[in-house]
Amino acid sequence: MLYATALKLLGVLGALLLLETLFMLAVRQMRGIIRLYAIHSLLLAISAAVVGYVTGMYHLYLVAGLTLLFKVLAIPYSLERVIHDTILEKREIHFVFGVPGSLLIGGLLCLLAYFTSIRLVYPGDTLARLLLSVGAAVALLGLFIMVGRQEAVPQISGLLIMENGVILIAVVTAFGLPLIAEFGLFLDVLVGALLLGVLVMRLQRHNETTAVGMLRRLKG
Amino acid sequence: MTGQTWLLIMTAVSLLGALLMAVVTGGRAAVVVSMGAAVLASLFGLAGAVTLALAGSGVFLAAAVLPPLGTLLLRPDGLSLLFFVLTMLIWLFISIFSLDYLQKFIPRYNVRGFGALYNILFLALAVTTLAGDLVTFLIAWEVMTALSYLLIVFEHRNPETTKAGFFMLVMSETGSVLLIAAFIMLRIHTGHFDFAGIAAAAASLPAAVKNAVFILALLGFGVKVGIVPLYGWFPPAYAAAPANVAAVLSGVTLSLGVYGLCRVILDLPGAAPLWWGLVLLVLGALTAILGILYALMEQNLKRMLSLSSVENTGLILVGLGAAMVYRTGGLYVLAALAAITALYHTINHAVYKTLLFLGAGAVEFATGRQDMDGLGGLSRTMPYTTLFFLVGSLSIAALPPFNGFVSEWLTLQTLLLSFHLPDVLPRVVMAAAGVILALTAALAITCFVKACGTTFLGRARRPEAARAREAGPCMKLGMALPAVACLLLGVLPTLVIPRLNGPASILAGGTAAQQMVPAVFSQPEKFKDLVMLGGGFLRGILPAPGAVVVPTDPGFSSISPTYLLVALPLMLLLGAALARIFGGRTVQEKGPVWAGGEERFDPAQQYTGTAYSNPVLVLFGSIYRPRVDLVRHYHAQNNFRLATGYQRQIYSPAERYLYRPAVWLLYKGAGLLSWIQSGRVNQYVAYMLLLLAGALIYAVW
Amino acid sequence: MTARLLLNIMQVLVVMLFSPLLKGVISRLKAIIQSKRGPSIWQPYYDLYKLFRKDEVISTDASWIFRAAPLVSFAVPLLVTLLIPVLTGFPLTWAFMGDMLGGGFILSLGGFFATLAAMDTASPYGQMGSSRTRMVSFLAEPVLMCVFFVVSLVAGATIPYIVNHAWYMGGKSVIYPSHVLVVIAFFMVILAETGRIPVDNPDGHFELAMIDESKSLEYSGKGFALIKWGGYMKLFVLMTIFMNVLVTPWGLATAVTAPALTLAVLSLLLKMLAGAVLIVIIESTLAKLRLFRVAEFLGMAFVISLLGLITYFIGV
Amino acid sequence: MAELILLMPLAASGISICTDKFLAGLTALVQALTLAFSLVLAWRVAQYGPLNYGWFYIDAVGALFLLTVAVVSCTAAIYSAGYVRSAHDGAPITGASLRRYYVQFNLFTFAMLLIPLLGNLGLVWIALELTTLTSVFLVGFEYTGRATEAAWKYLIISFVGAMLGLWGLVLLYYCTVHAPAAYQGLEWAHLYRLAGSLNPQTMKIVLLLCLIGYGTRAGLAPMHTWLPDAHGEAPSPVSALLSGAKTTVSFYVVLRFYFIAVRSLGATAQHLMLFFGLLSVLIAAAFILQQQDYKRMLAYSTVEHMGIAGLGAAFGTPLAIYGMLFHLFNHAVTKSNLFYAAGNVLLKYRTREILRVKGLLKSLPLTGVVFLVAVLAIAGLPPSGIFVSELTVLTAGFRTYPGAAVALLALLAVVFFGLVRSMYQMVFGPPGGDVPEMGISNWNNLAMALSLLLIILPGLIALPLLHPLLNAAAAVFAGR
Repeated sequence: MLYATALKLLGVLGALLLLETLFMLAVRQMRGIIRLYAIHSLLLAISAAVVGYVTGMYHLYLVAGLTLLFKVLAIPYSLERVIHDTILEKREIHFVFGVPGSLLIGGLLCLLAYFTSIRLVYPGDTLARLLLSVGAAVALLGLFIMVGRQEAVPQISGLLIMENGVILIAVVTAFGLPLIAEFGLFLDVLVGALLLGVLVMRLQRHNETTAVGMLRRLKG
Repeated sequence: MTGQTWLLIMTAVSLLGALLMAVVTGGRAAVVVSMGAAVLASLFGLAGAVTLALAGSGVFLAAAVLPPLGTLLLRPDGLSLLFFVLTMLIWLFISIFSLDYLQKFIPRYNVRGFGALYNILFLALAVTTLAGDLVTFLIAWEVMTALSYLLIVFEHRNPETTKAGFFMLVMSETGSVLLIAAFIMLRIHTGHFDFAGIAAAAASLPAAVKNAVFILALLGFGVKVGIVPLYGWFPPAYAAAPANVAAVLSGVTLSLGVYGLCRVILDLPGAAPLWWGLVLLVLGALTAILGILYALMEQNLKRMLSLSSVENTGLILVGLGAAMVYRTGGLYVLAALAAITALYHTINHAVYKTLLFLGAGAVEFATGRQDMDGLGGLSRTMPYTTLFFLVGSLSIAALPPFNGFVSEWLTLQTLLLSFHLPDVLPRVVMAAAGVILALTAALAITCFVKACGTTFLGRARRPEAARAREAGPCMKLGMALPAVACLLLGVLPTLVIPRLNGPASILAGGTAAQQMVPAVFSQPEKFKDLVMLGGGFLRGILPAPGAVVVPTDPGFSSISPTYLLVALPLMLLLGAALARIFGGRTVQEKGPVWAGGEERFDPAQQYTGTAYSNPVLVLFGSIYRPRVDLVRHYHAQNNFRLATGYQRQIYSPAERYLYRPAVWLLYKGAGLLSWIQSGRVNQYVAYMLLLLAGALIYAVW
Repeated sequence: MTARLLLNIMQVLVVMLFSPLLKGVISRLKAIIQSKRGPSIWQPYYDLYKLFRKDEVISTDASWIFRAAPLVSFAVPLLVTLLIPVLTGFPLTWAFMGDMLGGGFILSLGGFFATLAAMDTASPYGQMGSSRTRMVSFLAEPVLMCVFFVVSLVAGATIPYIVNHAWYMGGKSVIYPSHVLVVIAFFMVILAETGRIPVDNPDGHFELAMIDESKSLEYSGKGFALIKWGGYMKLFVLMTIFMNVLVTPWGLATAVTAPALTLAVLSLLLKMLAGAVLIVIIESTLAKLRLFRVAEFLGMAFVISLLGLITYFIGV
Repeated sequence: MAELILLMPLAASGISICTDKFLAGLTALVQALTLAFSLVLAWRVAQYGPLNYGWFYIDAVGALFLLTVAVVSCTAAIYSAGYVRSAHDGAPITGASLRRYYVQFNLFTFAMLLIPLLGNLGLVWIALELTTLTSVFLVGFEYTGRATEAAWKYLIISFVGAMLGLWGLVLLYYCTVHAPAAYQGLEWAHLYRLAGSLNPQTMKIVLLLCLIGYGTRAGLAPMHTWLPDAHGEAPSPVSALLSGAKTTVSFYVVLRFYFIAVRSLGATAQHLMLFFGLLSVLIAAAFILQQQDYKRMLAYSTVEHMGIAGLGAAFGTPLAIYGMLFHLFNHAVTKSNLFYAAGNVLLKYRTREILRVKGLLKSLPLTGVVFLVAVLAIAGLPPSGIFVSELTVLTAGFRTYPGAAVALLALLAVVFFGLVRSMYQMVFGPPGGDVPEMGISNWNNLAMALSLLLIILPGLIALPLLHPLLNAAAAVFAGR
């Protein structure tokens, strides 16, 4: 009974995750993007905890806790700290594809994720059936955010969203990685996000812009 | 001492010569040490080769393991040793010459570097000839290419030089790529890299593979020897290289290209289809005629000589092609005749072309010029150089009693003998080749009359030419030795041909020396035809089996340069004697030449080389297709027209229709891809997204 | 053997002695046809004698090559004489030294030195003549090669004696169509190589129009005599090959007897007379061609010889 | 032993935080010792077979790549000692900058040395991430707009690759969970053993994700886009490390996944590798041909050589694998040397434009000679290891995939054209009057001379330790 409810909950969480990812395709405010990412991570943490509950893999609680600590709190906080206010106050005006186009492509990517992931699921693996395609879709959408956005901060968030998608895949298929790998992964993301933040500052200082899509001095 | 020991000493001396360059100070010392080492090394090499040849062929010298390619072998057979000896000989001449010649670079360029590279190049050349497997050959071949490139660009501060060197290197490497493909195909289908293994397994090669190997090797070596569309690097690179390096290129590396051709398309694959031989014949004839036609248009000595090398390549190819055709037809004696002819011509070409390049080098040394139209009158200031260059010219123009005569006569005889073939097609092809070669020979005479005449005769056209001084003693010796060799190879073919018999039998599957150099002296009854012709004359005086060269059938044709050498002076003496008898003693006076009514004869009144070869240009204009540009010279400031003139330029068809379009296409193609790295990070990420999407679709398909 | 050696020497002497006569006869005949009296047929002998006794003036720019060239020009036709049947139908001692092809190369040696020497004096006329002579020579060469091919195919040899013998004995091949064509082509080559009309005017004296003669413009005295004599002998030798090897292989001595030899000399002279008449007719009826039209003339010769080759291959 | 190898660079990095005295010499010494220990370790592996304890799993392949990384790190450390003395237009790097440089340098080498020592693919993934994180500010060390741009692209694209790699890793684990064999985990040796029982459909997607993901780091096209930027803008010793060591170890990781997939998928895996290999060589050839900047040109040449290695892996015969591994070693040594030479040129001429560099032979004789020789070697002329390994790969390729081998051969000729064309314009000619007076430190020359030996020697003789290792490594991947 509880198991069925939990599965339903997971379905809802998956839907929410997808929806939020699609929403991020259209958001223009930098600070808003970072906050949306925090919410995204929160949803992921809950999903991980629920999966842990469902499967009895208790170290997934640890994953949920780490997600909460690193991704809901630490990364958004430090990104906001590292990246200067002048950058965060900005809005991104020009998307590469425009909002309707982005949403259309996003939808197609979701379909792609669904049809490809569903074939990988082993028979009887309900969890994976439920969330594997969501994870893949989130990862693909994260990547697509990076393609479609020219500003630095949305690109970072796209990367982080993508990572959330991959974590989700890891959670539902493999119930997380070995603990050490898990830990390393989270640290890696944290450090990576910080480094990216520092680079954004440097971009602002040396190139007077954070529209990384416009940086075209290195070519050929 | 065994041959191995001699060769070890050779290697050691050469390496020492290279290594000492790191220690010696001063240009003169460097030249003496490095070239001295080279002279010694080539002498040791000759000694080693003689010892090995006496020991019999198929000598095992050394082996090294280079995983994973297998064992590297040095295992020369008769053919290898022949080219090894040739290399040593030419190297000896050039090194002696260089002792003086290199002095001209001392203040401006690093002769120590030259010395080191030169000695290592020597080793690479030696290994190329001695190699017993394809990998060793390939490594040595590539090292040889790289080092000859470095020596070509020795005067590297001149942009023209480095450009020419680049052209050479790229073309050579393109050729090497083809060779690599050919070698790998042989390896895969026979399971061997070593010559013996490949030859043994050659019978089982599929026809398609054989054909591919033939085409690839022909084109690959074709770059080195300069067959017709691939000779483009010759003129610029030879002109850019120091004269001694040009001599190495023409005398040694070109010969090694011939060696490679012999090895890979005649020896290794065994029996060949008829069309291989026909391709070689047609290609050879075309190469010969086009080579000499373009040579005629050149006013730069070294460019002209390089194109004449192209012509000689054509002659050699015709010989090899004839050998192939005869071999396919089962006429092994004739095949051996043709192979001997080709090898003989290779040797002759190496010797006289070395001589001519060294002569050109001596001229350059003395005057600093290479353009015939600026030279002239050197015969009085540089009599020895003139004599040697004349000997070289007579040899290359195939005139008796010098060496070119013998091999060119043999080549034409080989073609005349085509009536032995049952099929009409090869006979027609060979007849056509013969006709073209005849024209080529006549044009070659024209070419070298022009070269000798404009460079050495008449009056100096420029002050540098008038101020020229005779070459130094080493340069003279370096030219005298090949000049003597030209004469000896020309008058003693009966001693040379038996030596070529073994190598030729590797290529032809039969022998011909028995027939070609009949032992008229010892067995006159066996050679009745020849004796009837007088072939036994002066029996026992001359040190040869019969001193007569017969292309297999004494009733068909024969020559005897040895006797010609006796008869020619007799006739000359007769003329002189008659003049004395009829005319008595008369006086020779010197007088100025008629200046056409002018007070003083201006050297510019003379014919230039350009004018001399103008009839050729007019007659073969449809081949040259010169581009005539109208050139207007304006005053720099006020746009006032100063002069209008015509400029005539001749582009080789290879350049016009092959290289330029190829390079253009390459860059065009590369330009089409340049959007890939546009600098937009979004685009880069998009590649990954697209790839990912594609991968997902592909994976679940 | 000794007899043959002597015969060989005799052949050389015949060529040396009678070659100026051929020249004299041609000049005289030509004059007669042009309704002039003309010089004596012995005139070339007088010329040679006179020139041999004259002093020489040599260009200050000339080198030893200039002085050596006349000797070579003189020696080379004699060298070829050793190889060909002038009087005898059986091979003589030196016949193995070269075949027709070798003879061609030997003749080229003379041409090489003559053209080189012409460049030696720094006189532009000599150099011009040299260039033009080379042009004629290299145009003639492919024709010669075709001729050799056909001859070797038809007669099975390129040694003049053996070719002569084959045709003399066989008799059949003289009327081969390919043979006829080749004979015509060869004759055209002889005209070109020896500087006769329509390629060149041997009697012309306008420097810019000369081909062959302008090479020897700077010569005088002994050198000039040798060159002139060499030229006579070259024509004689080529005509001998033409007649004795290709057209009329008959009338040669078959035994070493005095009557046979006398007969051979007489028949040779007769053949030469016929040749002279032929040349004179051609020279009197044709005009000299413009320089670059020579290529067309020799091109024609080439096509004819090629036709000969082709007719042989297709077996007519 | 493995711990020692790892500890030393870590310790050096720690020391670098505290002081800026003797850092150059210290690092060079430490890296030399690391190399020495790596040699001992490799010798042990070659002698007694794989080592397996704790997190470490060192088989012949690992030892081979450890050796490669250690060699390049050592020469790079020596070169750095000269480089920091005159990096900024002749002014030395000092103080905080110097410390930062060496902290990151040592950490970077630590991360790279770690990869071949680990047996768990999850840990390998982390170590690979570590190499990126530790090197990103080395790439952006020059503090210019261009350098920052390059660092940004480097980091972003690497991260995307990492995520895809992680995805593949997770799915691989998923595969093992559901495989009949009773093993769950990411130990390579086990995975390789039971690769045959893995679900081919999942393995296909795993392979693709890994090829794209890890291929990004290894510089396979079309994920190579960061590579010319990063190699071009990084300080020269770092370029050498990136090109010689980082791409090499990344390719090592690709190989680990690839050969599991080959066991499961067979020819399909080979075809996929063939695609990436050929595409890399093609794109690299096109860009080498039209390159104006010599450091970027060398970077594209790295892409090309990774493509060749990919083709070697795709050809798949033991001979091809041998050649491919050998090629990776040769490329690492040769390319790092080229970057040292290019670094000297940059120090002297202060421009990266090919057309503005002339007369190296005159102005920098040793560098000129080394550059000339190394370019000819990297273009595939003997005597060099590159020649031998390329010939090996081609020989194997003509047997299995003749079409691809022929295409490779043709592209090699094009690359040769492009490389030599740029080289001769730089090396020869008159140096011109405006070249600044600037000496090159002996450290730089020492580094070049050392690696020059390693370029040429493998082309002439069978090196003692290397070839047994290569044999064993090829045997590992060939499944015997």
